[in-house]
Amino acid sequence: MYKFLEYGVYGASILLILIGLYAVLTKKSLIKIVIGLSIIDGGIHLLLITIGYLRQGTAPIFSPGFENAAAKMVDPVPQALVLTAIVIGFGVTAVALSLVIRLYRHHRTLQIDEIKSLKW
Amino acid sequence: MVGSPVLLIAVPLLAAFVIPLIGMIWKELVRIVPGLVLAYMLVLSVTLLVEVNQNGTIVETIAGWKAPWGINLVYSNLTGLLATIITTLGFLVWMFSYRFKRNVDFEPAKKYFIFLMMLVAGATGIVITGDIFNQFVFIEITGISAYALTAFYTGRNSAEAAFKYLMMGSLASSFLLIAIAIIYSQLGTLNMAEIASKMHTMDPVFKVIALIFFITGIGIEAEIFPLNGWAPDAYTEAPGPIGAAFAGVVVKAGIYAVIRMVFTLFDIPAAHDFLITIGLITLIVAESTALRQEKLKRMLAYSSIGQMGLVLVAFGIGTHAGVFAALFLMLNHAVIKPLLFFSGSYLVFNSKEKRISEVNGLGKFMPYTAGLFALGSFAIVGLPPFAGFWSKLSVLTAAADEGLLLVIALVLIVSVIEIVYYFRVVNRIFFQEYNKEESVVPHKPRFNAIIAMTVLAILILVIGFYPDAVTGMLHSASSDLLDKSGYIDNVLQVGQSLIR
Amino acid sequence: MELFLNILGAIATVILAFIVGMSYGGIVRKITARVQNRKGPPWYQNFIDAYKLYSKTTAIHHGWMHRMGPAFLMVSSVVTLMFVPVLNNGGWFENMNFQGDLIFLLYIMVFGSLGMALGAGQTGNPNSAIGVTRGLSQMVGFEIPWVMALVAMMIQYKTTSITGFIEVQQESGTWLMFSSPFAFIAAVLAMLGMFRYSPFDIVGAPSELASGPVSENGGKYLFTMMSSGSIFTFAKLTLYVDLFMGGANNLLVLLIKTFALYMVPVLYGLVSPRYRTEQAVRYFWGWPLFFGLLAIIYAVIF
Amino acid sequence: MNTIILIFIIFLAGAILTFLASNIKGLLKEVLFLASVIVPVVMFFTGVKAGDSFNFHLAGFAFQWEITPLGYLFALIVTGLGVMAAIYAVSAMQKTKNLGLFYFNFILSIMSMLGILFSRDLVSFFIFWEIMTWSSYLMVVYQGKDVQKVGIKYFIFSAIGAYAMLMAIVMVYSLTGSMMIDKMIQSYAGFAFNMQIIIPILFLIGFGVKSAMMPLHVWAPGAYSHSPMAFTSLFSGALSKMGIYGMVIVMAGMIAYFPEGHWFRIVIAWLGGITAVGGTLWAIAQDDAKKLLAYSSVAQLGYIIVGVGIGTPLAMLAALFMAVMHALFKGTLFMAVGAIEKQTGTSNFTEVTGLIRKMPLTFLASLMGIIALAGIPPLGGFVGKWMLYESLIGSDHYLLVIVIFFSSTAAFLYCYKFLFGFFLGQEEKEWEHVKEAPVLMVIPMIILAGGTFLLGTFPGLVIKPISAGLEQLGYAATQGKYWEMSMLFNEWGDQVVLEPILYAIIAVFAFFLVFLLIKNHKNTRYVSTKDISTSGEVPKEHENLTFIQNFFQPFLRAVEPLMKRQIDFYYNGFGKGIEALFDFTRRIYTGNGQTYALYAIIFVVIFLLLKTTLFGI
Repeated sequence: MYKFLEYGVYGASILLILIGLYAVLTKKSLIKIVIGLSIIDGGIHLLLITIGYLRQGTAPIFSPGFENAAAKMVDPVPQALVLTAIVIGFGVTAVALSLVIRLYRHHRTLQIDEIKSLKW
Repeated sequence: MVGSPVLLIAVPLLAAFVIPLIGMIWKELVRIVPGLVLAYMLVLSVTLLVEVNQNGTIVETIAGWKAPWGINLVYSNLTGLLATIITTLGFLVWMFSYRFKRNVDFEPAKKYFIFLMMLVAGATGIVITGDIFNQFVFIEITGISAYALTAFYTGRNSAEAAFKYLMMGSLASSFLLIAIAIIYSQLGTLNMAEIASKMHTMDPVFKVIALIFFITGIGIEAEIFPLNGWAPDAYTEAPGPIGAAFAGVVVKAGIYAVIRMVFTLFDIPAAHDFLITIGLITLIVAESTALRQEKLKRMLAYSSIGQMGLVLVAFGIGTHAGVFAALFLMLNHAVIKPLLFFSGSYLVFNSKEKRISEVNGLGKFMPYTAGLFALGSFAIVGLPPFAGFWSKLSVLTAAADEGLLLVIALVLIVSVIEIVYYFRVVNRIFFQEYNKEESVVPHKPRFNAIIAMTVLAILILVIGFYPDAVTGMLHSASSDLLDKSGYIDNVLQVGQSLIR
Repeated sequence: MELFLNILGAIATVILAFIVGMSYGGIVRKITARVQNRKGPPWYQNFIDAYKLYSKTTAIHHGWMHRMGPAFLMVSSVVTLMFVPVLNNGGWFENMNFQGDLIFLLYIMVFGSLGMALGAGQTGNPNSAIGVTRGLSQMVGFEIPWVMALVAMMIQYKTTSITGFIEVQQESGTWLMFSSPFAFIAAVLAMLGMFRYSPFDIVGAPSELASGPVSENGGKYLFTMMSSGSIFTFAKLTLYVDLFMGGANNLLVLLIKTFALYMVPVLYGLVSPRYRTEQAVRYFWGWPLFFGLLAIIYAVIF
Repeated sequence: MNTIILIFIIFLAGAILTFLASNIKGLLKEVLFLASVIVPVVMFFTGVKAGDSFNFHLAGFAFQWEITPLGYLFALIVTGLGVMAAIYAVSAMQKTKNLGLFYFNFILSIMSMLGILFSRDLVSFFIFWEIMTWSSYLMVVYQGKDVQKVGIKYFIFSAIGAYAMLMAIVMVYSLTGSMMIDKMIQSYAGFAFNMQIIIPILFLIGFGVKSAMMPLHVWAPGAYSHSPMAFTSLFSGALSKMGIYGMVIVMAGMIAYFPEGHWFRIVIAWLGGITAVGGTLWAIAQDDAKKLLAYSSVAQLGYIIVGVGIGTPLAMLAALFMAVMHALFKGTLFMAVGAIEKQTGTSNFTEVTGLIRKMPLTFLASLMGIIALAGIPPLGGFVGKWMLYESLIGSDHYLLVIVIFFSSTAAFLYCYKFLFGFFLGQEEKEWEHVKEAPVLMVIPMIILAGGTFLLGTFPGLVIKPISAGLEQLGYAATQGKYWEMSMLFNEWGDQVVLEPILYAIIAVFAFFLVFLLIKNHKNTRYVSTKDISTSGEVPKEHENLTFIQNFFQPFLRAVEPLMKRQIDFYYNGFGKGIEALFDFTRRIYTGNGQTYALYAIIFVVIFLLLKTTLFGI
């Protein structure tokens, strides 16, 4: 059961990534593309956190009396990574949305295939 | 000792946050302080480089956590060289863009310099960090500031370019994260040196998948075909000096990341051939596309992409001579392409469309700028006695040593194409009549811009006439890159005392 | 003293060539007339004409090139004559023969016509220029088979001097026109153009171009040109005789041989209409060229 | 300080100083220009001799500059013609804009040519080669005519040639580990067979472009006619000889050791022959003097290539002699065209006629040049042609003799057209104001024309340096003294059999000239060219009867099949095809961000699928 769940989480994260990719590659709306990018991010974050996951692990805190607990701790690094990545993703999304607003003002549309004044 | 490598990242980041505050004191400080910061960085990176040259690699640990646990910065011959290139260009870009457009207000200037600081900090970080996740973070910092700078001009298509850049950039970061996740799950570490030392234990399938994701992720930054769709747009729409910064700073950092992966982290020999292949494809596609461009900056952008392809080819050769040639190319490109962007952006300064056909006869009105553009063109296509020649020659000799005759032939054929499009522009500037209706109204460059361009021109001539001025540095940098065990030892010996 | 004798010999040769050439010209006029069912002038008519021209006073000129033109022409014919051995075994004129003089001759032979063309050019008469262009074009035509014939001979007999060819013929006892027939045919066909009789007389077409290059010239100029032409005719005929017909041991033989050879272009001309320039050029690049090639192949094989 | 490096420093400094001084009024720039050309040349003649050398290291390559006998010979051409052209240029280029650029490139061209000749290593050879290319390129586009077509074409071909050469250079470097030319020649015999083929071919492409060898010649007519005539005389006279110089080295240093070398020789010689014929035919068709001379240069270089290709000692001697002669007479002729263009404003035959009485000295120089070009005795052109024929016959290339002879006979046509078109024909009111060119333009022309006369009479003067050069190429082992190979010259080389011929020519000419003029010379009056007998009509003032339009139409009609298509046509088609292809490939960048993202995904997927084949895993 646990095993299944663990693989299930991997599967879920990959599914999320693919859903995001689907949105990015097929949806014409800029907003949807940004959402897709966020979904990809989410999927990857899930993937990362799963890597560090340890069944029945404890919080990665050294405290007096539990010096040997290192073996049972959840890997703290992925969590730190994910936190950082979330912040970055947040920043990118913010920039993206602001650009979308600019684009909408300029082109009066959100369809990505209509915003092609720069090409070749 | 002026400071430690960490200051190369910390100071500009700090400055980026301080700039809005000091702007409240005196508005001009917003423009001056970045210059001071960049000048300090320049001095620092050069002194450190000299020191590294004498005493060997500096490994700096952050916050007391030693490798492989903590984040560490590696300032070696190679990274130091690249950091010096980046800071030099940062400084020149600052000097050039100091009141680049006379009417730019305080507000935009503030943002501009904040993002420039972040860009330089991020690029320096990419180069000198010793930790892949940290590198990822710096790539993102560079990326975000680059998106913002691309979108700097309102009222143009800059938002479009920035959005494409951003789309590709976030895809890149996703790929990078996946690669990092794979590596971490397999090896349990993020430190480059330790990854490198443990790489042979990794499952080869995962290894290759990780490499592919890495190359794709960084390749987007390093403008590998077909991942470079964003690049021409961004170069075209970003302010002129930022185009120079992209060509000289961002791409260099991206290329560094690629080669660090291929040369140090991964022990896959076939990756070298892979580099040659994608490098050649990039080179050919980009240069042939550049031939038919109508806009000046777009042409320069494609040329820049092509040059990066050539750099990858040279790295892919993999020998000392090849790496030397690649680094030489990077150095020359970092000197020449900014000059072209600087002078080019003044040539089409008053133009809306920035078309190549609009520069007819400008040589008469702005001889100095136009002359520098011509000098840059001569240098970039590899005509002696200018800088580009030596790097091209070293690439070819390196390739010949490995018997890669087809590569040599292709590179040379592409060089002919390169000559054609550059000389078409030079011809237009100097040898065609100024046409009042079609040509641009000439615009005199500002004094500081002239200095910035002159410095680059002098560098081109110095390298061209006396290449030995830089070859020593490049040779030690290339030995540094090829010395994988030296890198691992240097980084890890700092952590040897702890626990294990 | 030797030099003086040489010069005397040279002058004598020139006078001989002048007389023979002029007489041949007169005879040709006569023959032409008889063929066309006219009575024709006497054979010495050319001498009369020459004397008339010589006695005329020159009143006008068109500049220095114009005045020097006939002199250029004369240089060409006289120098050519000096290189061609008139009689075998030296005889009474040691000419300026040297190894490779055949190539020299090829060039010196056009020297005169080019100089003359310059003179004609300065007159400003359009007919002159038209004539010159036609002449030059035609020359390019016939020089090719001519040179092919010569090259074939050079290959075959390993010599590039005229005396060399004479020696070859004396040693073997046969004329080269028999031992290398194709070269002879090509050379004779080229000769048709060289003498500018019909059908190759478009250069100086009298009724159309007012005599072409020589229009605007009269009196002494025309006299010089005329005598130069006579000398040149003789020189060329002698050259052919030397090359292909074993040379001549005495004057009589020489006269017979040259006259016989001279009848080829004359008689061919009598029965042919005039060619246009490009037709003429194409003519020479047809059969003559073919024979020239045959000659070379023949020479290489044998 | 070593004189060799000093020469280059003076050239370079002179170029820069002249460039900087070009905006200053007065004669400073002219003085600087002449000084920076003449001073190093004087130093070259006085300060250096064959065998001097200068060595240094740069960028990991060993550089060696040395004055070899062969280099010295070509350096004589470059410096001699260079000084003459420089003197000419000062006067010819007056009142033109952008003089600084002209002077700068002029000096750099001379410098780079000397550099090529002095280089004994391939790196500096290539560097100077490229400097020569771009400085001459800037001259081609200098007048701003047709820059995008003619200039770019010149540079494309030069670049193709240079890069072919560069490829050969790096191949040699990887094979021998050295950039020395001597080392390359020594170790050539030991190369693998395919390298033995590829390397000379690549080199010959490079040199063939500069020496305008068919089919790489298409840049030449445009480039020669579009650069200022002051430079074209140097361009055609000296710069194209650099290709010949390289060819001589390749043919004598490499092909001589190649087991199947005679095929190379035949191909090169025939290419030269075709070049000669093609160049001549196209020259006949031109109405512009510059174009005519440009095509004629192509043809003349063809003769030289034939000689170099045949490669027997006599053929080499002929080729090198013709190279010197070509520099002299083509320099003269281009200068004459420049003078005419300066005085009348046009170089088109159909526009200007009858200049002989207005520009007599120019006419005299042109006449000498043309006689030398046509190879008519007694001027120097004949000597070269004669040796070439001798060598061709001697080495059994009979068909080539025909080809060359055809070309040089047909050359009379354009020779006459040149003289007639400008100087003869009817004198027009329109050109009555025309005066003789300035004295500084006439003097170099006359000196060069005198050179053709001198070398025609005393070929030994230049045969000696040539034979020194041939010795360097390794011809000494098999042959005796070079002037003995050809019967024209006796042991001293300067007392030739030609002399009595020359005297005979002069004597006959003088005799008949006197004969023509002696009687009532004073009563003979000059009448204008309007006073002619055209069917009894005297043309009016405004009527120009000069026959110059379609001058050689009948002839051109006869050779029409040969000239139907210029090779240019195919190159242009190829260029257009390439551009269209690239216009198509650039549509990869669709402008749609999503496509770019798709590319990235495809990239990843492809490599994930192909990882086994690509990475062996």
